[in-house]
Amino acid sequence: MRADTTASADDLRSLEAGLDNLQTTTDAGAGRFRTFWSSVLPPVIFVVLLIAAWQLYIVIADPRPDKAPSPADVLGALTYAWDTGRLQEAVLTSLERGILGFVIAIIIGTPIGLLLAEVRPIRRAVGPIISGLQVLPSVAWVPAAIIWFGLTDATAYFVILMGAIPSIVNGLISGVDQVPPQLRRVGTVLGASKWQLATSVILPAALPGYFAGLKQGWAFSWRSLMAAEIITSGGTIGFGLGTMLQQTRDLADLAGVLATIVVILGIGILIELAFFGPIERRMLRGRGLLLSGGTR
Amino acid sequence: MRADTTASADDLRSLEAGLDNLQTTTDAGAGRFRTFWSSVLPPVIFVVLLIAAWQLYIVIADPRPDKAPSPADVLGALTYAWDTGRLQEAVLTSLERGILGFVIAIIIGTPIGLLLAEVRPIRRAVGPIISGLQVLPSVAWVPAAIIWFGLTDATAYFVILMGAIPSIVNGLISGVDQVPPQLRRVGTVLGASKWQLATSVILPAALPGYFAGLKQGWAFSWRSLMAAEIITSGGTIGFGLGTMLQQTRDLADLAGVLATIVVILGIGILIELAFFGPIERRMLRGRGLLLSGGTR
Amino acid sequence: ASSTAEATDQGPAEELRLGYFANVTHAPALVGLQEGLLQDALGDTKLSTEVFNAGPAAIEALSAGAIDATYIGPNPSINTFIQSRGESARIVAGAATGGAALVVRDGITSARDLEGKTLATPQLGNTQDVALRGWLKAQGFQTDTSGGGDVTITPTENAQTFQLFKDGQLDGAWLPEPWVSRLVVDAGAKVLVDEADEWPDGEFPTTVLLVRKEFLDQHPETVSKLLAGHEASVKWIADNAGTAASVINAQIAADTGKPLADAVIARALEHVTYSVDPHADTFSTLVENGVAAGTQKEGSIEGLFDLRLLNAQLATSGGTKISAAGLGEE
Amino acid sequence: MTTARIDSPAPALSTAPAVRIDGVSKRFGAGPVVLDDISLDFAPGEFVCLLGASGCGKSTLLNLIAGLDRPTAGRIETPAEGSAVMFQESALMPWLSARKNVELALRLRGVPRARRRDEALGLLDTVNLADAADKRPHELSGGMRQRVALARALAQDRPVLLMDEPFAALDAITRDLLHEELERVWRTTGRTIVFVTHNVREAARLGQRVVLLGSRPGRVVNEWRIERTEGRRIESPEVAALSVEITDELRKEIRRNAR
Amino acid sequence: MTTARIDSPAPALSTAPAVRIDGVSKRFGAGPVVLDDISLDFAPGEFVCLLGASGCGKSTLLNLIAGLDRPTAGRIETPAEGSAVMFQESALMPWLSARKNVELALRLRGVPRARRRDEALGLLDTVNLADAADKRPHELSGGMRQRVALARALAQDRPVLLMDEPFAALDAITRDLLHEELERVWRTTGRTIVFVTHNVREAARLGQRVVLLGSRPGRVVNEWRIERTEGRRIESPEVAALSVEITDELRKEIRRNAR
Ligand SMILES: Nc1ncnc2c1ncn2[C@@H]1O[C@H](COP(=O)(O)OP(=O)(O)OP(=O)(O)O)[C@@H](O)[C@H]1O
Ligand SMILES: Nc1ncnc2c1ncn2[C@@H]1O[C@H](COP(=O)(O)OP(=O)(O)OP(=O)(O)O)[C@@H](O)[C@H]1O
Ligand SMILES: [Mg+2]
Ligand SMILES: [Mg+2]
Repeated sequence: MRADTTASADDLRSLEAGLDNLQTTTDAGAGRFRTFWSSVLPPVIFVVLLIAAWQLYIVIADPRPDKAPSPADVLGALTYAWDTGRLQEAVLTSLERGILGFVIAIIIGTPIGLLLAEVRPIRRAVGPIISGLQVLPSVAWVPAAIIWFGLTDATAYFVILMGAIPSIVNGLISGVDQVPPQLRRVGTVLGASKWQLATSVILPAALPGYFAGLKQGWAFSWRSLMAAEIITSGGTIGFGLGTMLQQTRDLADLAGVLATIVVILGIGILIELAFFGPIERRMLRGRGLLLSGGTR
Repeated sequence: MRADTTASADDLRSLEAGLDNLQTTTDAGAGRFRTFWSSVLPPVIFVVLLIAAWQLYIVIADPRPDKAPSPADVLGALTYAWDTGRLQEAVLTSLERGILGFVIAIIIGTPIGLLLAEVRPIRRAVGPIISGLQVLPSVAWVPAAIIWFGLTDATAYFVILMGAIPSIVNGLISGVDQVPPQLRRVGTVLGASKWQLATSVILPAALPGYFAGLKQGWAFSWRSLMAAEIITSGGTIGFGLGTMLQQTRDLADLAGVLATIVVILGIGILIELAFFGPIERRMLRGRGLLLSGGTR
Repeated sequence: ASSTAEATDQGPAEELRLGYFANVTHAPALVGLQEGLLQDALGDTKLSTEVFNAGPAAIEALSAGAIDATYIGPNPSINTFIQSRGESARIVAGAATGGAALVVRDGITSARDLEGKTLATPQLGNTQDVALRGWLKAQGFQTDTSGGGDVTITPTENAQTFQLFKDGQLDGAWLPEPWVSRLVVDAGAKVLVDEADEWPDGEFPTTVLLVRKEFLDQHPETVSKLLAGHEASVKWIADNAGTAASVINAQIAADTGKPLADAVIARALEHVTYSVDPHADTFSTLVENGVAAGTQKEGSIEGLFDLRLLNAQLATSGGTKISAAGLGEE
Repeated sequence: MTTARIDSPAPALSTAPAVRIDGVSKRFGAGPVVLDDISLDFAPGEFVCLLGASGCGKSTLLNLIAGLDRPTAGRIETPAEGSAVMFQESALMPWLSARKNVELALRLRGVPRARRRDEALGLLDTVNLADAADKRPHELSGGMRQRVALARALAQDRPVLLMDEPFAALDAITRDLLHEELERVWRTTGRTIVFVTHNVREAARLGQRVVLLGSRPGRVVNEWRIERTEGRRIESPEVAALSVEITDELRKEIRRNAR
Repeated sequence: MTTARIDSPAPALSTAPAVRIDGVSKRFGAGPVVLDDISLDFAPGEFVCLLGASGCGKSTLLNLIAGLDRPTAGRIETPAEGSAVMFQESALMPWLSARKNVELALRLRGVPRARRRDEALGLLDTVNLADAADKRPHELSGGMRQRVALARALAQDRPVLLMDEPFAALDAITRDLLHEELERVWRTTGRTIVFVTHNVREAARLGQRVVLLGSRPGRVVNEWRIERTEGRRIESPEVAALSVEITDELRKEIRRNAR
């Protein structure tokens, strides 16, 4: 009974190896391809069915085409806009504005967020105002911006900034807040200086929250931009998707309106899927925050 | 040594009572009043300072009043709008529309959300579409809605619904998803029928997520409404805050524009603070999900 | 297209909802309201009105069934007719001709000077927008609807155009009255092209009276009465040249809260002619111009006019029959 | 005491077993076999501890007995009334007070409304929690929460109580107390208890019978029966002796998985 | 073995203590007194277990020694190099692999870049984790994570190692193994270890000296010294005997708080 009481080092090693093997399961991410299909196919089928139902309605009820265009009309409007080059120009203009505005918002929002997250008194005073600004529909800034900047691109950028900056700031703040206090303490115990603590511990730990803020900031940028473009069409403001939407409305061209909505939706989904999605998934997976599988 | 090996029932009772006392600390929520002041005072001071700086700028730089009105001008515009009754009318109209639209969105969104949360195949097919719709700026619906419904209240309601319903649906879905599987299993083990499981376990457990969805849905309602009102001013559409904003802009009355923005911001903060805030805090506190204290 | 079966005559309507702009080119509506001529003609049918700022909004209201008839420019009328394949509305009369011009800032004296400049129009695809695009094309300039080309065309709301022109951000605009006069009188603009010079006889439609097709089918009697009131208004303006300006201005002030300056309205009225003739013969040209400008889908406007009621009206009042130029019923 | 203890080393074959597991195997989808041909009989009133390393399939087996999942092969016979289950996390409804949590179980059992309150308070008193009846789960310590969960399981009034590492997340002091509490409850109610753990001493302290499961696939490796179960404490020398024996066997099993 | 063990019951007064706690009291703000006039000396190379019920102030005392907080009264003397700390949660940086986590400690200690990698791998090998060096924390089991945390604490190369319930969240099998691992590390490195726990048996199994703290306010209630520390296992009879003794004292303390 006493014989193996003191496990030799080797003994311990083999025991630990056995336990480690039992406690870690390496489930291979097999079936990725299948997951892709099983997550992409159903919505595609649903959309196809939806379009079929729509077409059926058009054929059976034969409604006025200016009130209910057929899918083919919408497709026609889309190809027409493409052929005239208007579509490309609108997408490029809007994307350029949206991305540039978003980048400016990041450049402005990040230091503000850091300042607010780390300096208590400033945060107490300014934090609620920033949260309040998030409640304000950024479209409300459009009329003021028009008066200040006229019908120019500056108006669009101003509205984007007012929409995106509060999100980015709040994202960074909540990211820093969610850093487990344990990690800060470990950093301190390991002998990190204030600067090392910030760069080696707090910032990387706050990344998921910050990124969520960026994602939301982008959504707000895009929303605000569309609103601004719709409202401020005219003047020297460039031709974006919102302008196109407004113009197709002016021409009572519902097929064109729906085509533009489809493009706006498509771009939103594309940026989410092709840009933010992979980065976020990689970051979360690297931290084990992403449940494997799942519908989202 | 063997004497107390078998602890008598009484013995156990006193031991457990001692341990329970040691492990539960009843920290009284004292200093609530103090927390209130320390959280309300700093932002108020900050805002007052901001206004003072603004006034100082006006006095020193003396800019064109149509480009930079003084705080007093804005206050004047506010009282003028109040005295003429336009302010009250606009606030009431917008609030009525916002709240009614929001309620309709809840009524439509909740069953859809439940359906999607509980029926896998439907969710697979429809879920991504709903998430996609959340990416689409609801302002993009305004032109289509105007063509369908003209410049009537129906347009405003349609845009509100398109903005709010996806949020509410997604909130409910994520609320149901976040129900710990353990709770479902406990429900099953306790012998709950399918209906009892839904009403006694899943729905109450999903409440926080659902409520978060409602809150976001309201924010979207309000945003969409403002956008719709600004764009669709004219026609038989009632006189709301967005219309007021558009009208003050048409009159190049920047003081009026800023006054309206202040009102929109104020209403947003008020509803958040006076309606959603307390309900959410009560719900979260009842479940121990709210850290006592904290800045938010 | 045939599913909406010919609706039958349901007698006079209880209410007629009429749309118009608070604009000098819509003077028959303004006068008709101010002097009560429209309500007098409609008799028991209640008249309610709605003021619009721009054509699309009026068309949308008409399409959504929120109004039954509206004073509006010819191009939006063409637009809705083509988009709906003839199911939305009919032009039952003309209202105004003339009264549109290209005004520019000092220093621009010929078409050549416009290269690289920025010009405004009230709305993409509206009557003046199409006119400007057509005219620029005739001058050899390239334009497109997304703001590119040799001359930038930026559809901008009229009030905004006035402001931007004063601020020096626009070099000119093709506008209807009274905005031409406002820019000339209040902002120092010069008329470069009067649209009247571009049309044979100098006659081109600026405003017509458009009626929802369903309403026309169901209540021809009411439309008839409306036409009577309309004709009376047009006649009233011709007969009261001295007081017309102040009556029109009174209605504008009632609708927008601000009257026009006397000089502006006086100048504006000089350039607009009011007539019940919609000049149907010019519409084919309008469509061609629209298609060429890229603001108009190709389509047939055959059937756009329904002048039977107007001609019946004219027959009793001794006027001459007006032609639909083969584009509809006479 | 109205206990139904079985002190004989072999279960009394005269009485029908409370739970009969007969050649049960389980695999999830196309994964490896988790449980392989397990046969076990639990006598009525028996306190059985299922012991094994992480991932050996203890929870899977318990879920099969509870009827939360179905075996791939083999049969499981349980009392018609079903069994009560307790999990590692108390899994109390966070929006209900301790009393309401117990009342929920009573309601789902079909106890009429009028009697629920008193019965719930009585059950909470058995676990010495009458004072905390109106507290919400988050106001209770981990040990108190598990006691509420125990009261809730008792409220189901089933002959079999299945427990899946109910005390694993508790601190040692609380755990020792709850061992005594659970033993008391077992002796007074005479339930059949199946208790899953990977704590050898806990198994040796609580069980009348300890079943050791091997890993990959889960198989019954060995079994121990304890004759004198009264008056045990976790420091008792007989518990220590049994622990050493079981530990050695368990470590052999673990080492088998070293590569 | 290059251990610096002290087998005499009283610490050798000839050597200066590694940690000296002198009349230390602590209260947070206006709250009640958490620690009340605590005086303790820990000799170099000593393995001390601090034992006490929940909330008695064990973590508070450890934080004071670690310099993460300051006492309200009294003085604490620690080695100039400071001390390494290990917490209940491993608190590894989730975005860094096991090796990088250890390298972070080396970097913050000032080890030049070139040597970090090898040193980190060496340290991971001491805790038998060389194979898992490139895994991220979430790919490791709880026990493996705590071993990485131990390697990281060793990387700091401080004479004193403070441990706040490092094994409380682990399952029993893993915990037993880590006891052996920790004892091995202690014997080979000769660190002074202060180990906080509320597991009486763990304290009796690991410590050369067990200090029992009372609750509300935290005071030293009693102290035990173990003379023969080699060859102990948690089932050893001497550990059991000591456990019974300490448990009785601890329960007395707990009962004192019954009302
Ligand atoms: N629903 C499931 N789908 C697929 N595999 C599963 C499922 N549930 C459990 N497994 C696998 O079955 C094996 C046994 O799991 P189980 O939870 O029964 O182990 P356990 O003995 O309870 O472990 P622990 O002590 O960690 O609780 C594990 O390898 C696990 O990965
Ligand atoms: N930062 C703090 N502010 C106020 N009170 C605190 C703080 N930290 C600890 N306390 C209080 O001090 C007492 C001791 O806490 P401590 O965490 O040291 O106990 P512990 O012995 O480590 O308990 P456990 O075994 O549960 O970890 C508790 O009553 C706790 O509420
Ligand atoms: Mg398990
Ligand atoms: Mg502690």
